[in-house]
Amino acid sequence: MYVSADLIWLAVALPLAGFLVNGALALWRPDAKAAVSVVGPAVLLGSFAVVALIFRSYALAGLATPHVVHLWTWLPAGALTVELSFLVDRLSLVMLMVVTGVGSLIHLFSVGYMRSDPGYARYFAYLNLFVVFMLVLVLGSSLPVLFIGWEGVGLCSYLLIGFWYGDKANADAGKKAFLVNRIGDFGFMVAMFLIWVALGSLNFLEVAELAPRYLAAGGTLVTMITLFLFLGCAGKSAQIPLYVWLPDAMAGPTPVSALIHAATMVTAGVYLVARTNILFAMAPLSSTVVAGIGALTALFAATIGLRQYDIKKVLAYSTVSQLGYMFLAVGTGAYVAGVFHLVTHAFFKALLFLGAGSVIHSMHHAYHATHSHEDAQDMRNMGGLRRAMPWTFVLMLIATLAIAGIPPFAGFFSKDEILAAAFARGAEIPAFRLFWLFGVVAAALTAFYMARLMAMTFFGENRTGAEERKHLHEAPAIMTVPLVVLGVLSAAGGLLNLPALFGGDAKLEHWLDPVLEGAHHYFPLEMPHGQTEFVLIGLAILIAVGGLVVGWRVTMSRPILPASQAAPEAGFWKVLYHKYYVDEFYEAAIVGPLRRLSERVLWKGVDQGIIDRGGVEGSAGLARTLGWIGTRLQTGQVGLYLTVFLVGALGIFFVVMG
Amino acid sequence: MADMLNLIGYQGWVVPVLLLLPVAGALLVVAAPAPRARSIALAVSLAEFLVSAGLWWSFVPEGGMQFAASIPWMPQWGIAYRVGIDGISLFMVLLTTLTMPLCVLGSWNYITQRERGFYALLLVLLSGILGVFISLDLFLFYVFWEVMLIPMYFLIGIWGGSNRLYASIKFFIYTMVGSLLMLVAILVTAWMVGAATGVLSFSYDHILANASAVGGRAPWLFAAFALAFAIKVPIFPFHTWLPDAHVEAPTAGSVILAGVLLKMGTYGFLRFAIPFFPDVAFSPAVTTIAVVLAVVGIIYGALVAMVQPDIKKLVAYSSVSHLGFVMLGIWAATLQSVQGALMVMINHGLSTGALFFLIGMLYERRHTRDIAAFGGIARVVPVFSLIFTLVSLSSIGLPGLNGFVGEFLVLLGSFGRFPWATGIATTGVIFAAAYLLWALQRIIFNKLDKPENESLTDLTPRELAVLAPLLAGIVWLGLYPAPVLRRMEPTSRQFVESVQHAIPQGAQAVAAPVNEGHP
Amino acid sequence: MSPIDTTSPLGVTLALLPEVVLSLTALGVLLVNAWRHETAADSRLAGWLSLAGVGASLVALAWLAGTASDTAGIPQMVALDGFRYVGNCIFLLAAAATILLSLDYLEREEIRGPEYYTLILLATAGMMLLGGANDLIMVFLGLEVMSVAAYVLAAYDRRSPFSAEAGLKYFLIGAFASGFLLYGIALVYGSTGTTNLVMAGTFFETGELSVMAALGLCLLLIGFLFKVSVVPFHMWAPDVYDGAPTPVTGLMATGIKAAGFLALTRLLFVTFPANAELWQPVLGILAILTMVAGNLMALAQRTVKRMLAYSSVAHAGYILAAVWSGTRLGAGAVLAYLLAYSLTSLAAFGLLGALGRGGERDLTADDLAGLARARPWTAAAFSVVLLSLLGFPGTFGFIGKWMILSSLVVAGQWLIPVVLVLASAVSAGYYLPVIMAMYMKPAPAGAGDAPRLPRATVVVVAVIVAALLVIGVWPAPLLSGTLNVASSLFERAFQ
Amino acid sequence: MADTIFMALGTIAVLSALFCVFQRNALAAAIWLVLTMLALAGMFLILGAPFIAAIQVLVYTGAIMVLFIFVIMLLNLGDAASDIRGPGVKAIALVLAVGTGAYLLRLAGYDPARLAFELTGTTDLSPAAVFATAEVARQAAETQGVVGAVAGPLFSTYLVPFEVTSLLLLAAIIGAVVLAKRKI
Amino acid sequence: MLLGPALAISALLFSIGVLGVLIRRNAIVLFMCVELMLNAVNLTFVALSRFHGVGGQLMVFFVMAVAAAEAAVGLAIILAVFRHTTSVDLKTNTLLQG
Repeated sequence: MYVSADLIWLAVALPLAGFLVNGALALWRPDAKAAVSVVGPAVLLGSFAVVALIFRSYALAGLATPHVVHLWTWLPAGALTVELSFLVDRLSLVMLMVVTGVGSLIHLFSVGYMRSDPGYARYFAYLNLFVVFMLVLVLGSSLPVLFIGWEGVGLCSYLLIGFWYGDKANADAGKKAFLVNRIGDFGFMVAMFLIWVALGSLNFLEVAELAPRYLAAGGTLVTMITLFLFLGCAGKSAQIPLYVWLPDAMAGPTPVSALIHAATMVTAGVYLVARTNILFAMAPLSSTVVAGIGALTALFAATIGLRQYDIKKVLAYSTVSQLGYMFLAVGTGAYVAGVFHLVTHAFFKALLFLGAGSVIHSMHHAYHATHSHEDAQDMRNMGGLRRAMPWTFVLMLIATLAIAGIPPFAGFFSKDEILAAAFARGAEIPAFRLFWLFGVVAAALTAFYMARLMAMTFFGENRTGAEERKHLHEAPAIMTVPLVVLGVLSAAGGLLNLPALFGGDAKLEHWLDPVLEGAHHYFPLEMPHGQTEFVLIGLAILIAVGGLVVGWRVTMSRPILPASQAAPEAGFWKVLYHKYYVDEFYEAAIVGPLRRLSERVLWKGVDQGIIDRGGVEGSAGLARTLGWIGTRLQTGQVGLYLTVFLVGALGIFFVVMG
Repeated sequence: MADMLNLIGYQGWVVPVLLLLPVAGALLVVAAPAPRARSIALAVSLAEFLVSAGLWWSFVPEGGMQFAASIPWMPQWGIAYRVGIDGISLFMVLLTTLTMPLCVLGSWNYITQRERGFYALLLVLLSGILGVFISLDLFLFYVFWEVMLIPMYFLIGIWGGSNRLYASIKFFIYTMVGSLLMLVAILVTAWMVGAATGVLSFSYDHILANASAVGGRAPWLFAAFALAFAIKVPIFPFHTWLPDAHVEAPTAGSVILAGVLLKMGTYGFLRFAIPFFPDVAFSPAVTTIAVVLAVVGIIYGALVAMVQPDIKKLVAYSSVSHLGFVMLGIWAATLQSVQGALMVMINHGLSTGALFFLIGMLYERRHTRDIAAFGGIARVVPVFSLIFTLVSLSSIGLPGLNGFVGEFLVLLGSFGRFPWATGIATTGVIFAAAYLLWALQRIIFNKLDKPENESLTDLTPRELAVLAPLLAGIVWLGLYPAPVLRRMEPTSRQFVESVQHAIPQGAQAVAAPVNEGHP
Repeated sequence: MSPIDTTSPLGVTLALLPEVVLSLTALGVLLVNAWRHETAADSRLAGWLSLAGVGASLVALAWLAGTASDTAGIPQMVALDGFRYVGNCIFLLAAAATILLSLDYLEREEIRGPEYYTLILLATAGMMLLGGANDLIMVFLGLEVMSVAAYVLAAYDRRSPFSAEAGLKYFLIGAFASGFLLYGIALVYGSTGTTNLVMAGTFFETGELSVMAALGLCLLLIGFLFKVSVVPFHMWAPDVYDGAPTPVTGLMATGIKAAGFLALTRLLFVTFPANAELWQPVLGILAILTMVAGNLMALAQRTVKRMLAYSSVAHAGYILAAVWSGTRLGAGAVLAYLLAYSLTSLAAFGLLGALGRGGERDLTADDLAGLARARPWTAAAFSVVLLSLLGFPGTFGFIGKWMILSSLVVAGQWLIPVVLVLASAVSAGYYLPVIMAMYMKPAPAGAGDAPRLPRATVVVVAVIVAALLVIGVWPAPLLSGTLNVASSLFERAFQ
Repeated sequence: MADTIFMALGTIAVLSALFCVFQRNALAAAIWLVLTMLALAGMFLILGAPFIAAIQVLVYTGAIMVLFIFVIMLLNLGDAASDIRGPGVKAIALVLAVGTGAYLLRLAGYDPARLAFELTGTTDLSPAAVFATAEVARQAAETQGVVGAVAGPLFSTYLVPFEVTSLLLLAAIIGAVVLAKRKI
Repeated sequence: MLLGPALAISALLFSIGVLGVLIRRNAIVLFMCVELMLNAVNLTFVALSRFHGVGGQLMVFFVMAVAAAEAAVGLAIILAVFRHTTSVDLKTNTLLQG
């Protein structure tokens, strides 16, 4: 069956319809959970079906040219004409598959996970809406249209992080996410303006065509454009220095963390760089910055992940770290590797989050049953869960191996490709050698904290509590089935782009070739071959295994106390536990001063003080005072009146007679 | 539709009807028994809106004035009743006529005292504002400009909050200082043009065509015009009347003030100050001042808005910020930036209007505007919260909603001319999110910890009816602004082209791709 | 009709018919009062008779204007031109309004003595002679007739020490100023050999003034500027306006001030037009001073009456600015603004007198709180009046200011217009609080009902308010009228 | 001779005016003022205005000043304390008066020739020729008598002012009566 | 022909009158000083009438009438004030001020 790409609007329209239905239910029939349970996932599955059919048709037809689906003219303003149209090409189709596929699984999972929440309908409304915007983001044929989705997913992220807004911390986290993203958006917008000024167009296809003609490769302009673009990406994809929102974003329901803050939205930055690959390729300096920031983030976040106890926090920092890898990839010019890692990461990180969700779900039920107020997400309260939740344990183990980079799981291939690319680029730009080193160390740390996570959660003695222990059990099927699917994908995802070395044919690489043609021209990358390749692979495996082992040993070497009895952190661990005090630094250096400046200086000082009291009321007061002085002269004394009269008379004499 | 309108001679009578209908309605309101006042006012303002709605179809999107008319008034002085509508005024008129029935409906239960006076003043105000937007005679313009002060003064002063007396007189005198200097400038301009051409006339077209006759006086005259408009906009540092007026005004007053009145300032710049004296307006010094003040307004307004404990004040300061975008767009004088500025004017009217309505509805329930008095009310008033969030997002400039369209076009269009200023202005989008989201959080999110808030009732059908048109506008203009943009394009183009000669070479906006010398 | 032959006694009488009619009415009223001066009804009778006289005088004026006896520029004692007719019209309207407003005021305040009306008529006759004077002798005598009557009227409330003091101050400073005026007349006479304005003007056409003539000009200016209460010759005005019975204050602020301005305008425009560079600086500086000081000091006032007194000083500044321009347009502006200000001011003082219930000298803005609810029409009328004083568009006051500004702008002046509008903005600072009190403040607890306006006052106020609005909206006839009339000053006989 | 007498009278007038101004006693001041007026009457006579001189004595000294003195005595102000202001005010007043005087005294530089020149703008004509009308008037006085010379113009050219004077006096009478009568 | 001296004496007298007005507090004396000023002006009129004809003298005639009228009214007003405050001292008559 051939499905035209013109029908892609249907993929967007279905979740939109779902949003409207669920939204209406949330407002007026919040208890109609059955309907929500059907509508919510169904629209996603429908959307996935549409995407899959189009993908299949596209692949079967072997189409390489992008297909633009025009909906309507959005912003016509003279030379600027922004069409609201969708760009279907090989890159967007890959993303679409991930978004709708993983999205469908997570929707299904949510049916079980969120069932008992009073805001069930609202939750699905938000989730559907998120998918709508995510699809717009992926499909947008021009920067402004992409920006609709870009900001829209940010909005949904905001709403979902603050889903349980009754707790101030959650509402704070949502706001923080939105604001930090806005800083990135500022960069995004400036980049758009620069592109407009430089090229007179914002359409991706036109930009790709005009950029080589009107921009000097390596020139200031293209460097600035890409740096600003990357600022946007750093916001959305949680890179240094804008990563701070992502760990806090774990305040949202766990499926949300899986979908938005692991699998899809946060990878939008990577997608954007891939989408505008021609620009980045033309700006090697920017690419280096991207790769550097990515590598640094990968390392930095991994260190923080070492000393977190909240299971979701560990995964959050892990996400930041993995996103760093992706940027390292696209910055290196290995766009395919970046996208590849994006896809595999979507599989295994979604699996990890959902698995963690399953654990938390279980823990929560246990504590709920005994009316205990312990933290259901703290790993120190877990331990030995493999007995109660075997399915979850096995699947999480797969994901752990995948993320740690153990062959043949998905993560190994994608991560290895990135590191190899960085190493290769090092021959040309030495800084990349350092980035590679960062990547390698981060890989070791990743293995370490994942081992720690698994050990603390599933092994050893259970620390939940004697009474609670009885209530721990495996999640229902609606939750485990998606986990299984993801487990399969995490295990086998590597096949997507299996390199020739392992007998693969690098499908993804070839699939994306038409999209990356221009980039290859400007920023060609020679991947290592032969001996180097083997050494690198060997090193990677070694490091992954070593990290896992060390992590296991270190964690299990000492008894773990439940959170309530744990001793406070000390020394460097404390710094790590407090995430290098970055949040505190931002608060003290930027947010606080700005607020004080606004309140004390600008509002009370300038506005109420200088302008109002000084200028406005001052002049009024001056007028009044002058008038009062004048009336003081009006003493009622005729003598004075006559004197003034005569002064005036003399004045007239003087003026007229000189 | 346009043909049907032509059939009934719409173009001939629409403007006088628009001007006179509200006045007649006001008389009717005064004559009617007090309980009837609001119904009559609603009917009249709805009729007014329906009449004006025809403009949408009847308007031909091309340059120049339409629906124009001229009736001698003071022939010895060349003063006449001259009116007309172009792509700039069209939307100001529609915005005004749209806002007014909503204001009447929004005040339905809020105004319990002296209803007749209130609704009559609203209708008179409607006439006055429309007059400002459609006058093509400087004298007529000035008269409307001033006359509309009076109803506003009474609206704030009689039906306002606790500090209304201070606010109303501040509003009045502040505005008056500027406009009186403008009066002098109008006179000087008209007389100098009259002396140079031998034809004394206050006609807009006549003065526009011969404004160069003022010669060396132009900077002073421009300054006088600009001051009047700057106060109205308001541009930092002439903005301090705004928070007071907004806070104290009754809901309808705030809505009109923010939704329509502030646009009179930017409209004045677009219609009079800049076209008359483009060489002054775009001289390096004035451009610098204008752009710096615009950017300062954007950032400053946002920062101060952030720390306001009073919701209305917050929104008031946000207006300062938003209008800064308009100023920036006007001064950049590219087609995109000017259209963007016009869009911001419309969008600000819709979203800030809606915000004030929402705050008013909250105020009617709790009798406080203190942000700290709320919290967590999303649970008890979900519909309200949904709309409040949506409107806030529109104000923040979320793409897909109307606010983005204007801001984006302004910034995009201005960037080529003022990269630094525009860059700084763009940070305004961060601050806008900061103050509105923070307020949003403190009002509808967080813990529902005040017992008074637990019994809040959600929006009534009447309140929904007030908000619905605005919400429709917010979404429609966000997703499909093309019909609006197309209608304003010819006039904007005319404006841009007419001032292009005054813009120093090298500073002109980039219209075509720049070649950096790539092989 | 054929023009009047001003060489024959009959012709002279006819040329002065409005004044003659008014004077005869004054005598008649006096005679009637000779045996009917006891009761309040007698007083009213005198009032109505006087009103009839004013009406008759108006008729005579209309007749005179209609005979086309415009002999502008011909040297004679009293001018026969439109400028005089319009001036007379203002005075008669002011007199009529004052009489109507006094009817109930006198009764309420128990001010006895129907001679009051005779004095008003005589004062009006003096104004008419002053405003129409074409000879310095007539200027002096007209001024004195007007002043002597006004001195007495100011002190007329004999039970009030304020009134007596007002009379004393007015009288002493007025007599002092008369000395200066008289000296000026003497010196102009000395330097030209004539006291006739037109003929004297022919001696000054060269534009250069001898020492004697220049001194004469100075002294004349001093005398006139006192009369129209221009800073720094204004200091009597607030006290006198404050102390005098309120209708008299109205008359002083309107008729007397108008007469002074019209005579000054005629003097400067007919006799010294070529010497503008001498008097323009004086007028310019003093106009600015007066506008600024008057408005600022009005801002500092507590009572409405005193506030209006100071505002009257400020308005003198505006009119002086129009005189400054020295053009036809300026003369038209003087006429228009005088008419506007007179109407408005009469209504203001009338309302004040009626609302005060005897304590109007102490009436503050806050005492009017809540008036809009108790007496909506009164409050509305008062608001219109105040807005007209403020010069708000849509009222006659705005048209007046518009003309003044135009006359200045045409003359190439910008400083005075700017000061003028800024001063106007200041004036909003004291006019608005009154409106504010009426509409926006609740009536104080325990306050009785707001007084109902007497019928005569209602008539006066209603007519004036209607006029203010009508002219404010449709000023075209007024504009052309005043400009035509003003041109009569510029038709010089000996050119 | 006439000049000498004129100057002497002038000196008397100025001196007695000064006495009047600085005399603390109101009554005495009034008497000094009478002396000034009488001296002025003498000067009028020398200046060829006998009629005016006569009514100066009759009206001013005879009527007006008597009225003043009457009122002073009525109010018993004859022996009241000094009403002269303090030294500070006096100094200011002196400065202002001297300033005024300085401007006015520029008139002292006038003589007939200058007046004639300023009037005609030329020195070709003799003062006698320029002021011919005055000579006519003087001759008329000789033929018609001093009263007649004044009365003629008074009832022709100056008829209107004369009539207006009646209005003035009427107003003054009414005013004085209204204000002074005891019953109110 | 005595024009200069007459004008000079007149100016002197006028200035002395002004001085008197400024330094006296007694309303009656003050008024007397005003009368002195009027007299001074009369001298000017008379001196000038020698050159310009009888008009100047007539002017003096009118001035006297005015002076008489003013005197009558002025003294009546002073009496009226005296009735209220038993003082003609201007320093004490300051009810109206501000």
